[in-house]
Amino acid sequence: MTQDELFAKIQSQFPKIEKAAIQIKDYLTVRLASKDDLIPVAKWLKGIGFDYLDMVTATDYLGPVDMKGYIRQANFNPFLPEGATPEIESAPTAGFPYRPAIDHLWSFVSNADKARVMVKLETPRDGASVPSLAAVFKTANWQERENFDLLGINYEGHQNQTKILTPDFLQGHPLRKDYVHVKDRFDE
Amino acid sequence: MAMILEKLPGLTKGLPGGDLVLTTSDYLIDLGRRQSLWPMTFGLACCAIEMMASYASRLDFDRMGVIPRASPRQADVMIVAGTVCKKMADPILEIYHQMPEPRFVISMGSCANCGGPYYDSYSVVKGVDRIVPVDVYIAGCPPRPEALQYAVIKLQEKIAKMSLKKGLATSQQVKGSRDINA
Amino acid sequence: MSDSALAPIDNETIGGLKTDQMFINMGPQHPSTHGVLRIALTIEGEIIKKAIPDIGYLHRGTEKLAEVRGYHHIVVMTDRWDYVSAMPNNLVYCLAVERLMGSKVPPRADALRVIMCELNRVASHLLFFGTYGIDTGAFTPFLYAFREREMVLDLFEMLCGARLTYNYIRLGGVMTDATPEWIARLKEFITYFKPRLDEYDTLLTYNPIFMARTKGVGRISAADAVNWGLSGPNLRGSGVNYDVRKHDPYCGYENYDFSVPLGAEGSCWDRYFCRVSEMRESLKIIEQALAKLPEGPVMATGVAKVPKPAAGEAYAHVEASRGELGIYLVSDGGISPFRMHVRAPSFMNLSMLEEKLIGMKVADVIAVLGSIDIVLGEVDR
Amino acid sequence: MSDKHDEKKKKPEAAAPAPAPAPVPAPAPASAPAPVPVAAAAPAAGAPAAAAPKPAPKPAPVKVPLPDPVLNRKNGRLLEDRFATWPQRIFDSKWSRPGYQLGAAMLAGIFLGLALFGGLIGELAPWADKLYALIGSFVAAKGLPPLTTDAVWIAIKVLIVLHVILLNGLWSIWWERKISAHIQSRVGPTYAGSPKGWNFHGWAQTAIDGIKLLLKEDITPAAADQWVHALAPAIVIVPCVIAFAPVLFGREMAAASLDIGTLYIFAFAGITVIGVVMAGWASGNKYSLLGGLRAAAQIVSYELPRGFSVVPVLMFAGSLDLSVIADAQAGYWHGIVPRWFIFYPVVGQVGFLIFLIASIAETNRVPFDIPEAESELVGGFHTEYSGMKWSIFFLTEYGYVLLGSFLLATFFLGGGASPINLAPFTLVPSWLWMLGKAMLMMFTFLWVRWTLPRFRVDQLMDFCWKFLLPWSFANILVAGLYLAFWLK
Repeated sequence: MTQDELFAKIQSQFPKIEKAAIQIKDYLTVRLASKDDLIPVAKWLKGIGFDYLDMVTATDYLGPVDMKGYIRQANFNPFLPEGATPEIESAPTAGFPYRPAIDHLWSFVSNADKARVMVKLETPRDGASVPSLAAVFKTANWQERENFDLLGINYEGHQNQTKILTPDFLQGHPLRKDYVHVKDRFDE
Repeated sequence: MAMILEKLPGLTKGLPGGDLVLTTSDYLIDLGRRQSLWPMTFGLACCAIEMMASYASRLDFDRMGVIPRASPRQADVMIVAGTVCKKMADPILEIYHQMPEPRFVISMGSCANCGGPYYDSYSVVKGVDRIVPVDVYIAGCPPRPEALQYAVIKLQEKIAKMSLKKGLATSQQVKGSRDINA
Repeated sequence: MSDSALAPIDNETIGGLKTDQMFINMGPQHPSTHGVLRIALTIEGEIIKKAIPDIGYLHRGTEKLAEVRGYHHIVVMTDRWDYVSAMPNNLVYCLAVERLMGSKVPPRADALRVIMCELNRVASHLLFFGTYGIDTGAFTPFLYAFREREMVLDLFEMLCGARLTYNYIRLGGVMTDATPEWIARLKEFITYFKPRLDEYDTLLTYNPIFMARTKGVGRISAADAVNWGLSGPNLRGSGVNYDVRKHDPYCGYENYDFSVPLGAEGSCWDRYFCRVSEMRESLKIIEQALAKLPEGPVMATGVAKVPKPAAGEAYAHVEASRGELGIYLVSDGGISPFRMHVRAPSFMNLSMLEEKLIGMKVADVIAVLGSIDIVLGEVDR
Repeated sequence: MSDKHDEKKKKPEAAAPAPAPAPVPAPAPASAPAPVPVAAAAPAAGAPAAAAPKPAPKPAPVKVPLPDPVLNRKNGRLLEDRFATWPQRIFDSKWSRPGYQLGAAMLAGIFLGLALFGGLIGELAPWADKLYALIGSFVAAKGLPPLTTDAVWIAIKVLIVLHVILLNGLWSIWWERKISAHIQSRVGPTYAGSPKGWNFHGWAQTAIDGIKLLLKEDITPAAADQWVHALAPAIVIVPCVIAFAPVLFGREMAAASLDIGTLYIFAFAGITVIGVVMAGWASGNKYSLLGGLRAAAQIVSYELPRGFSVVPVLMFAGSLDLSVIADAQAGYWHGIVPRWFIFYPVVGQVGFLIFLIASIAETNRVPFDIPEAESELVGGFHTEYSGMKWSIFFLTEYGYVLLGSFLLATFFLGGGASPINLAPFTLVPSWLWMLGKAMLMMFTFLWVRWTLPRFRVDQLMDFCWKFLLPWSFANILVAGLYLAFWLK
C-alpha cells in the first residue's frame, strides 16, 4: 500500500485528518484535528490491520534547551589541552518555529500491509493532556508513563500514571526544554 | 576471632620473638584475604558484560581464586561495574553495608569513576566514591577484562600491605578513613 | 515509588484458612535480573499474586544529553543503550541522521554494516544463551557461549579496536575497511562456529530438564504479543512474522536470502529456540555478504565535521538483537538534535511482565524474564 | 588498519612485534634482528609500536636491542597474537603437547604409587588391632581402669571421622573447582599456594579460602532470630558427623560396627533438614525462608525413594549392617563378573540410579538445588550467613556428598572388593578400592552438578513421587521375585 493510497483511505473515513506540514522522512505523517479524534482513529486503524502501536512519544517545541538542566560544572576536565573544542551549548536556530507547544506522535504499523502511519497532534504546552491509548493498546501503558515522567504530559484515563524512570526525588520533567535541575544530595 | 587479632599486637609486644608471631600471622591473614577475593555479582551496566567475560573461559578469574557470590554476606569485594544512577545509589550503599568486613570496592569503568560519558546527566552519580570508599579505580569505557584482572592484582598488592599493627582487624569506617595503603 | 504503593498486600481467607501473602523484593541487585531491574513480587507460597517491575535504576538520561551533543558525538552514546549488541544501535542512529541529511552510503559500507550487525546478533544471542543457562540453573552453557563470544569480540576488536562499545558505524559509512586477513578470520570463525551450535543443542536446547522448565511456560499468544508491542524473537516466538529486515529492508537486506525463524506457541522455549535459530540465519547472511562484498570506499564523501541537517524529522528502525529498535529524530537545523526518542525494544518487551507473571511460580519468573532477554541499558536509556 | 598490513607484506623483516606494554623505538629495517618465523605470518594487531617504521636517517645504524618476542609456551605463537587463544588452535591435537603428556604420566604415576603404597601397607584393620593392643598394654602398665582403653580408642576413632569430614571439605571443594573448570574449558585455581614456591594447580585454594572465611566478620542480621541463627549451622553439621559412625571405609573399617547401620545413617542424615529450616526461618530474609521451606519439602520427599531403593540390597544381603552388605558382594560369577549388587540384572541398576539421584537431591545439588537456587533465591537458606557459619553449610554439603559416595560404593559397588579377579588387582587392599569407588561416585556427583539445569519445585516433587517412588517399589517387587525363584 503506497502512502497516497493509505492517506486516501484514512481521509475517506476521517475527512478532518490532513497531511502534516513536516513529513517524517519516508513515512506517511498525518495530523489530527483535535484530541477527541485520537481514540476513534486508533480503534479504526487497529480494525484495518494497523494493530501494532510502535511508538508513543512527544516533542517539546519550546525554544532551545535550557542549559540549567545539565550539570556542566560538576566535573570540569583539567586535562583538556589549550584550544580544545568547547563543549556544545544549546543555541537557537534562526527560522525554526519554536513555540510553546507539545507535538505528540503515535506510530501505527500494519504487518500485513507492510505499512506504517505516523499520527501527530499538537497541543498547548501548559497542561498538555491527550487521551490515553492504554485501553486499546496495552503497549501504550508504559510508553505513556514514560512520557508523563519525562515530558509531563497528562494522559486522560491512564490507570497508573506514575513515575517510571526518574528517581522519586527528582523534581520536574527532564525532557521539557525549560527543565532546570535542582541539586540533590548526590550532586555537589 | 577478630577480637583475638585486635589484641595480638599488644600481647606479643613484650614477648621474645613476638614480632615473628606477628609477621607470620600477618602473612597468613593477608594470604587468605588476597588469594580468595570473592566479588559480588553486581553488574550495573556495560562493564558488567566485561566482568562476566573475565569470569568466563578465556580469562578465567577462578585462576586467582576469584569466584562470584550472589549474596553480599559472603562477598569480599564489590565490583561496581557500570553507571551509578541516582536511583541505584541507595541500594549500593545498602549492599555495601551488608558485606562483612574486611570489604573492598573496585570501581570499574569511567561511569563508576566519575560519570564518564554522562558527566552532565541529571540522573547519574558522578562517581561511586561519593557513596562508598573505593580501593581501586579502573579506567576505560568499558575496561577490558584484563584490566579488571589487573585491578584485582593491584588490590591483592594492597591487601598484602595490610598489617595487624595497623589495625587490619578493626572496623573500617565508610568514606576514606582506612589506613591500609600506608 | 514506595513499597506500600507497589504492592498492597491483601490477605484472604480460603475455606476458613487464613492465607498470608508475602512481599518479595527481587532486585535491583539480584543474580538473574540481568542488571538492575527490580520486580516487586507478592507471593503466596510459590505462586505469584502480583508482580510489578520497577525500572529506572539505569536511567542515564541519554535523550536529554543528546540535545546538547553533536551529531557525531551521539554515536558514542548509542553504544551504551544495548551494550550487548551495540552495532545495531550505531546503525539505527546513523540511518536516522543519514535520512535527515539525505546522504547516501557506499555499497561496501552497507555490506560491512550488515556483516557487523549480524555478527553482533550472534554475540548477543550467545550471551543470551549463556545467561539463560544460568537462569535455569546450568552454569556450563555460559562458559561455552563466552568461549565463542570472545572470538566474535576478537573480530570486532581487530576491525574497530573495541570489544563492546564499537562506535564503528559512523555517519556516512563505517569507520575502517575490512582487511583480507580479517575476512579470512571471519570465515574461519564461521566454519568453527557452525558445529558449536549443534553442540549447544545437545547441551541445553533438547535437555529434558531444560525443556520441562521452559516449554509451555510463559506462553504469549500472537494477539497478546502484538498488543503488548513486543518485537524481535519475543514476537516471532509467538508466531508473528514481523522482522524489520523483511518488513522495511535497510542496508540492502532485501538482497540476502534468509528465513525468519518462528515459534509455535510463544513459550519460553520458543523464544529461546528462535534466538538459537537466528544465529544460524545470521551466519547465512554473513556468508552471503562476504561472497558478494562490493569493492569501493567505506565512507561517503561530504559528511561534514559538524553536521547541521536541515530542520525536519526522521524515523529509522532496524531489527536489533532484541527487537525493533527505532529512533525518532527532530532537527531544528542546529548542531545537535532538537529531540531524539528511542523506541527501545526491551522497554516494550519488559512491560508485559506486569500482567504475564501472575499465577506463575517463583522459578518461572526467572525463566520468563530470562527468555525475553532484556538489557537494562536499553530499557532505561 | 589496511596500510598497516600492507607494510607487513612489503617488509616482513621489520615485523617482529614488540610486547605491547613496553613500546620500543621503531627499528630501522636494516637493524631489526631476524624475526621468529611465526611473527611474519601472524597479523600483529596488538603491536602498534613496531608497525610503522619511519624512514630512518642513513648514517649510524644504531642497533636497537629488541626484547625477545614473548612466546606462548603451549603453541609457540606470539602472545600478542590474540587469535592464539582461539579454541580451534587450543584444542588441536592436545595430546601432542608436553603438558598433557606430563599430566597423563603424573596421573598414572599417582595411581600406580597409591596402589603400590597400599599394597605395602595392606589392610588397615590388623594395624588398628595392634594399636588397640598397644593402648591396652599401656593402660594396664599404668594401672588405669580398663575402661580407659575403650575411651581412648573411641576418641581416636571420633577424631579420625572428624578429620575425614574436614579434609574432605578441603579436597572436594578444590576438586569440584578443578573439575568444573575443565568441564567449562577453563583451568580453575592456579595461583593459590605459596606465591614463590609450590602452587601446583592451586592446591591450597580451599585452605586459603578457609583462612579468609575464618577471619571474616560474622554478621547476624538485625531481622534475624539471634539464637536460632547461630544454632542452625551446628544442627546442620552435627548429624552429618554422627551419620559417619557406621560408614565403612574398608574391610572391618568403620568407627562403629552397628547392626542397624543403614537405618542409623538414614535416620541421622534426615535430621539435617531441621537445621536447614531453622537457618531459613531465623535469617529474617524471605529468600531464606523460601529456601528453607523448599529444602524441607525436598529432603523429606527424597528420603523415601532413597530408602526404598536400598531395600533390594538389604533383602539380598539379609542385614542392615554395612560390613555384612559389603561382604555379601564378595566373589565372582563364573570367576569374571563381580557379584556386586549393581550387576544384578535390572534390579541392581535401577536401585543404583534411584539411590544416586536421591542422594544428589539430599545434598541439594544441581539439578535439585532449589533450596539454594542461586539464580532464583540468591543463596537460599544460607543467604544471610557469612564467614565460618556459612562455610559450615558447605562443609556439610560436601560431607553428605562423601557419605553418599561411600554408601553407593558399599551398597552397589561391592565395598572393598576388586572389580577384576586377577592377581595385581586383588592384592590392592580393600580401603583403597573403597576410596577409589567413592571418589568415582563423587566425580559423578560433580559431573552431574556442572552439566544439568535445575528443576522447578513442582517438577521436582513430581519426579520424586510420580517417578522415583513407584519405580523403587517395583524394584522391591522384582527383588522379591529374584529371591523367590533365582537366588533361593
